[in-house]
Amino acid sequence: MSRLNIELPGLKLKNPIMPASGCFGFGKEYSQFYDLSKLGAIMIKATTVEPRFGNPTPRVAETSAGMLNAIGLQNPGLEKVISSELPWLSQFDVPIIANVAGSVEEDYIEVARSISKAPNVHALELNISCPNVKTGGIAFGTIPEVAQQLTRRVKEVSEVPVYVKLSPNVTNIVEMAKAVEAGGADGLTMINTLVGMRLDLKTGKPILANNTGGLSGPAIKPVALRMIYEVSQAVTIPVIGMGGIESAEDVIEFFYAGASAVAVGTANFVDPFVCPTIIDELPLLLNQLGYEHISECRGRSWKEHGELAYHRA
Amino acid sequence: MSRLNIELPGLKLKNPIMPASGCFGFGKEYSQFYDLSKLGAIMIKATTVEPRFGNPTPRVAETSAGMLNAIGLQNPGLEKVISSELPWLSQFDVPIIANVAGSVEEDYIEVARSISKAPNVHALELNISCPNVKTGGIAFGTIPEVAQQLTRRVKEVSEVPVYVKLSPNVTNIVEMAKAVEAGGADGLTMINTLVGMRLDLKTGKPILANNTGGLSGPAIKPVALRMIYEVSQAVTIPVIGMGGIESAEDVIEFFYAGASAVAVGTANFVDPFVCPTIIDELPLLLNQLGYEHISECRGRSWKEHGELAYHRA
Amino acid sequence: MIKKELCKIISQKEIANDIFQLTVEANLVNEIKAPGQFVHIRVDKSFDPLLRRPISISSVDKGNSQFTMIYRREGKGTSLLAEKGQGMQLDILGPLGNGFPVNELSPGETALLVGGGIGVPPLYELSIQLIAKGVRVIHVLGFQTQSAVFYEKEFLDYGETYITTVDGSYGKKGFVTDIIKNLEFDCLYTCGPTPMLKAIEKEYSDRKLFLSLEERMGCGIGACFACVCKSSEDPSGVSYKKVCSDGPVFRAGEVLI
Amino acid sequence: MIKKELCKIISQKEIANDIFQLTVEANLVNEIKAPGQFVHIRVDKSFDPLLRRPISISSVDKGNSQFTMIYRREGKGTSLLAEKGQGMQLDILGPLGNGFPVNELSPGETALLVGGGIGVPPLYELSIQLIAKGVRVIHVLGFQTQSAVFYEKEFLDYGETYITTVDGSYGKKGFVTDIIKNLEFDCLYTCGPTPMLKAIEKEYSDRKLFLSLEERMGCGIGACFACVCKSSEDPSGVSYKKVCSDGPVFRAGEVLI
Ligand SMILES: Cc1cc2nc3c(=O)[nH]c(=O)nc-3n(C[C@H](O)[C@H](O)[C@H](O)COP(=O)(O)OP(=O)(O)OC[C@H]3O[C@@H](n4cnc5c(N)ncnc54)[C@H](O)[C@@H]3O)c2cc1C
Ligand SMILES: Cc1cc2nc3c(=O)[nH]c(=O)nc-3n(C[C@H](O)[C@H](O)[C@H](O)COP(=O)(O)OP(=O)(O)OC[C@H]3O[C@@H](n4cnc5c(N)ncnc54)[C@H](O)[C@@H]3O)c2cc1C
Ligand SMILES: Cc1cc2nc3c(=O)[nH]c(=O)nc-3n(C[C@H](O)[C@H](O)[C@H](O)COP(=O)(O)O)c2cc1C
Ligand SMILES: Cc1cc2nc3c(=O)[nH]c(=O)nc-3n(C[C@H](O)[C@H](O)[C@H](O)COP(=O)(O)O)c2cc1C
Ligand code: FES
Ligand code: FES
Repeated sequence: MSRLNIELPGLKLKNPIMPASGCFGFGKEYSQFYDLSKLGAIMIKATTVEPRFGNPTPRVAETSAGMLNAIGLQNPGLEKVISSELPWLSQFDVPIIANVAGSVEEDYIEVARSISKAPNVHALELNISCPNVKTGGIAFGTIPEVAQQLTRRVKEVSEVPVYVKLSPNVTNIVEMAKAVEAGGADGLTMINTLVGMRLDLKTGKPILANNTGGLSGPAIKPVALRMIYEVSQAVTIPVIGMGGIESAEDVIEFFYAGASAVAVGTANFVDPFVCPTIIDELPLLLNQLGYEHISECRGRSWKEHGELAYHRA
Repeated sequence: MSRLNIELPGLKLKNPIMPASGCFGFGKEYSQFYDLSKLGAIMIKATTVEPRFGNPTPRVAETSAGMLNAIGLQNPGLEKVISSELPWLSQFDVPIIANVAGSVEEDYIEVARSISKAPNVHALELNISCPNVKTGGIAFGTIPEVAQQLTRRVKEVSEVPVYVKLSPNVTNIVEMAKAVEAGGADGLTMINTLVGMRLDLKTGKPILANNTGGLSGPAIKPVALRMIYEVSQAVTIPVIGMGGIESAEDVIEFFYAGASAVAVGTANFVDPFVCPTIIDELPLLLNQLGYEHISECRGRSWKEHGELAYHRA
Repeated sequence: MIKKELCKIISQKEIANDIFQLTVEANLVNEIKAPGQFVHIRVDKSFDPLLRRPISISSVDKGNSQFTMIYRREGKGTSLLAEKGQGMQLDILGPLGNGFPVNELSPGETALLVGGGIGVPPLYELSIQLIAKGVRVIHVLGFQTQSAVFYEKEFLDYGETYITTVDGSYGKKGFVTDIIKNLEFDCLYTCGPTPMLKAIEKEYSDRKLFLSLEERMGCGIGACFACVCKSSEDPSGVSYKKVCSDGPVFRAGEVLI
Repeated sequence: MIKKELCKIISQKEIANDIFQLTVEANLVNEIKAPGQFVHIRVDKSFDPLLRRPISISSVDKGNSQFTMIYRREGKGTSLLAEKGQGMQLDILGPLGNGFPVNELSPGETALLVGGGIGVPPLYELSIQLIAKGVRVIHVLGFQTQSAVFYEKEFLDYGETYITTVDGSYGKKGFVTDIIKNLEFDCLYTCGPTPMLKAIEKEYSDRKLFLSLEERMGCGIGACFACVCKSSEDPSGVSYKKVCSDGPVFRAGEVLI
């Protein structure tokens, strides 16, 4: 296992694989399939101050190699997450990254302040990029100054490092990344979903009750890789990469682009065992490619490197 | 055929299906497979003032349900296009939409002025959104004021209606659309490719020699639909939709979203007969869905409608 | 326990127009608890289509470690599924959800099973199990048209069976509700399109009534919140049930349809 | 003429480690003009993988309307291709490109055919056609390792055949170039990895030399400009050739490799 361990602000990861927020609930369902302690970390579902029901259904639609979702941040609310979900998760030896969402700045601050005190929460993920909530959300994720100020204010109250989750729905992702870095972010997570849509052939109306939704899955992988490639060269804080990952090969590709760890979202729906499978396959793939440790892959696309290990052999 | 005809500024289309720019060369190769007069129109490859070789190879990479390209606007130059490609195309009964590209404003103006005089060029498509050229290109497509001024200046010299091709790599596509509409655009074409990337597992380096490339194909369809849905409600000029179209069903979905005609790009590589096949299948699909004419489908996702024809039966 | 298993296809055949009957061999049959549970099928290794497809279990043969599903060829996923032949493998996740409670009735009582279209299949195993308990069973099965009718004989083996078609090309013309109103029963179990469920719930909300719901799904196991519906007691609030893991079968009045 | 055809698979078998020989029945055999032409295969109906895969024609049987390809299972597309069995259909576009000119040699002259890895297959049909013309043929075939070697016997039937492996596990250890330098020939035909082609072109640019190039492709028919290479006379200019439609075989010195 020592070929996969990674240290990031607030996080000592056994391996760099974690389920992405919103694609793993609070872990209970997947604990039927395997021991959650196997995971590098868990990014739990977005938490808001008050419980939310979210959007009307249908909330998902399928696309070629992707899916749209418009869950709308359904969650049981801060109190319940702290009193019940997080304590349940504490039975596992796995750091939790709490995804923090809201409509106005004060919401984020309130959630961040409380949830960062939970003993198994090792980092926050500021969700400034959810495309499925009408107010707030997306605005925070598209205006650099707004994102920066939010980051700064959340940093003031958080007891753990703060990662900011970037939206891909922007003209200039590097500008956004630099803004939140300047705001004090300890790391970045990217990408959230691309805004997309499907129409029903019979009715002519949008398939999603919310009209539009967030596109995830293999379809968005090239966009995620490009953005991580650009951002990781422009900032000094680490990037947790996500967007369409479904195999050990994908993980290496994200590391090459510049990610320091990765999250797996949609692929959990296709294969509930995807995270442990990737964790098991990574060392074999590293062997094949001639790396001793996965960290050697990081940023390889833009860093100058000496010979690869397997060239030395 | 009268169930498929569409009139747009400068264009009397037998049917609303045309190959997208850059995916059909200047038509010669596909004329081996079928009579090009069958097409609604042809969007020819981007033309620049001088001949261009484009980017080094590899220029394409595959992604899940998509592909990346970084051709880099290779083309034989304005003179050759006017003296040889366009005259060759004039043997077919099909309007040509000339895709106009450049690095600086003057380039666009020069190409537009000359090429719009060609007898079979019925409209221009201003390519302000090519992600694969370092200077110009993308900048025109991401800054509303710049796009607006370019549109205005090209309109001054063009002898045919001007469509502006929008880039999806922006925070606010509606703002871009409104800007070029105010600049005098007669129509919009959208979307161009999303900027993406793939890395080579063995070397760790980008697969494309150009590092990044433009993502096209079914993977981007939901993003295209969403943007057309937003834009078509916000402007009064027509939208020619594209992005991942590969079937008659897709065409209807783009019409529902708000497109008035569509272009088919990447799918030509998968099936060289895709355009005529779609044209043949559309009337059957219209029957099945209960429409007399394809124009009834336009904007159905956001327009209020009476009963569908098949509900009346 | 939910399993993910590569199951061998024992047989697949088209039993009505675009209606396929698919039998697979699977260890997961041992985990099946009740009629009305479903499985989540990955129809292809490729990521296009990406998501699994939820299909109900229509009958179970624990002795041979087999179970059967019946589905309609609709879109991309089920069209691919229909191409699979005997001996091929299918990636199946299941059994999922909670099925119809068979213990709601005592021997001698009457169950009315009402199915619409592809809502019919799960009622078949339900019928088998009710009969085994000594419950009398009446079936009312609604289809669009004659060519879509399936399993009439199979249901007749277990009890009275009424068929309706919307266009009157077979059985009685009209809707299942036209038939139900003339029947006596102690408990009604139903599965089918939402408008049908709504009509039945409206009419028989005071009776013992169980409905199986359909909703577009992501995970199928309760993790993604794609398939939620509101609790009836709290229509404007935040209470919810998940169709995949709390349902797909609900007692009338439990959730807002 | 280029055809797009659904071709029936006559046979497919693994002839070396990860190397498959695939024979299909196709009317398009009648359009095949020269050895070294290739076809563009859609391995699946799904859009993942999206693009066709270019594979060379390795031998042609016009009498039976069949042709054969040999390919290596590499990534997503060829892995899917390797799963196809006899009787299944394959969507093939072809024949594409221009092949090796067999008329460059007169009876009695000697052709040297040099292949590397999956560049070997198109040389097989070339050998057959040269022999038929009365040309003497020598083969030099390079592979990574013993388990990757294929078609040694088949080539031996037509002429002297030298095998090299990079790791020395079979034939002579080393590269094809080590062997070539000891051989006499009137014309050299070669297909294989770019470094091999470069080495050969450097050494033998003054000889009659034809090289088959590889490049990532989109359309395969000359429309997308994915596969261009620069003309040798105009290395910094805009002249170009398309590997798919002007190639894949070029005369040495025609294009920059
Ligand atoms: C609990 C449950 C049990 C079901 N049991 C059966 C059964 O026994 N037999 C049967 O024929 N059908 C059944 N269905 C419906 C079946 O899941 C859909 O017909 C099928 O998913 C359609 O997929 P497609 O690939 O044909 O269509 P596509 O249009 O390609 O599907 C696109 C997406 O929409 C989803 N979708 C489309 N229609 C439905 C629908 N009606 N319900 C849920 N998701 C849908 C698909 O799962 C997929 O994610 C059941 C649905 C649920 C929720
Ligand atoms: C003219 C020509 C003839 C060829 N003939 C043969 C042959 O006879 N036998 C054989 O085994 N191989 C041949 N190849 C190489 C073959 O096309 C690739 O091995 C194959 O496309 C790899 O696809 P994949 O799905 O396994 O890999 P993936 O990695 O999934 O491929 C991803 C994308 O890259 C492209 N690609 C990857 N490697 C290559 C490559 N080496 N050349 C061109 N495109 C590539 C694929 O076509 C696809 O678009 C030929 C290539 C060309 C250009
Ligand atoms: C059903 C669903 C729900 C999601 N919910 C959240 C969420 O609550 N908070 C968040 O930051 N991201 C959420 N996401 C985005 C994912 O965390 C991830 O960024 C995105 O899906 C890209 O990764 P993937 O392609 O691996 O799914 C959600 C995605 C999906 C598919
Ligand atoms: C190989 C290739 C070359 C392209 N060249 C051009 C071009 O020259 N000018 C242009 O405006 N768009 C160009 N495009 C973009 C397409 O016209 C189209 O907008 C895009 O590919 C989305 O449509 P699709 O998914 O159907 O391919 C190119 C796309 C591809 C795949
Ligand atoms: S489908 Fe994911 S919670 Fe029900
Ligand atoms: S592959 Fe399209 S031009 Fe050669």
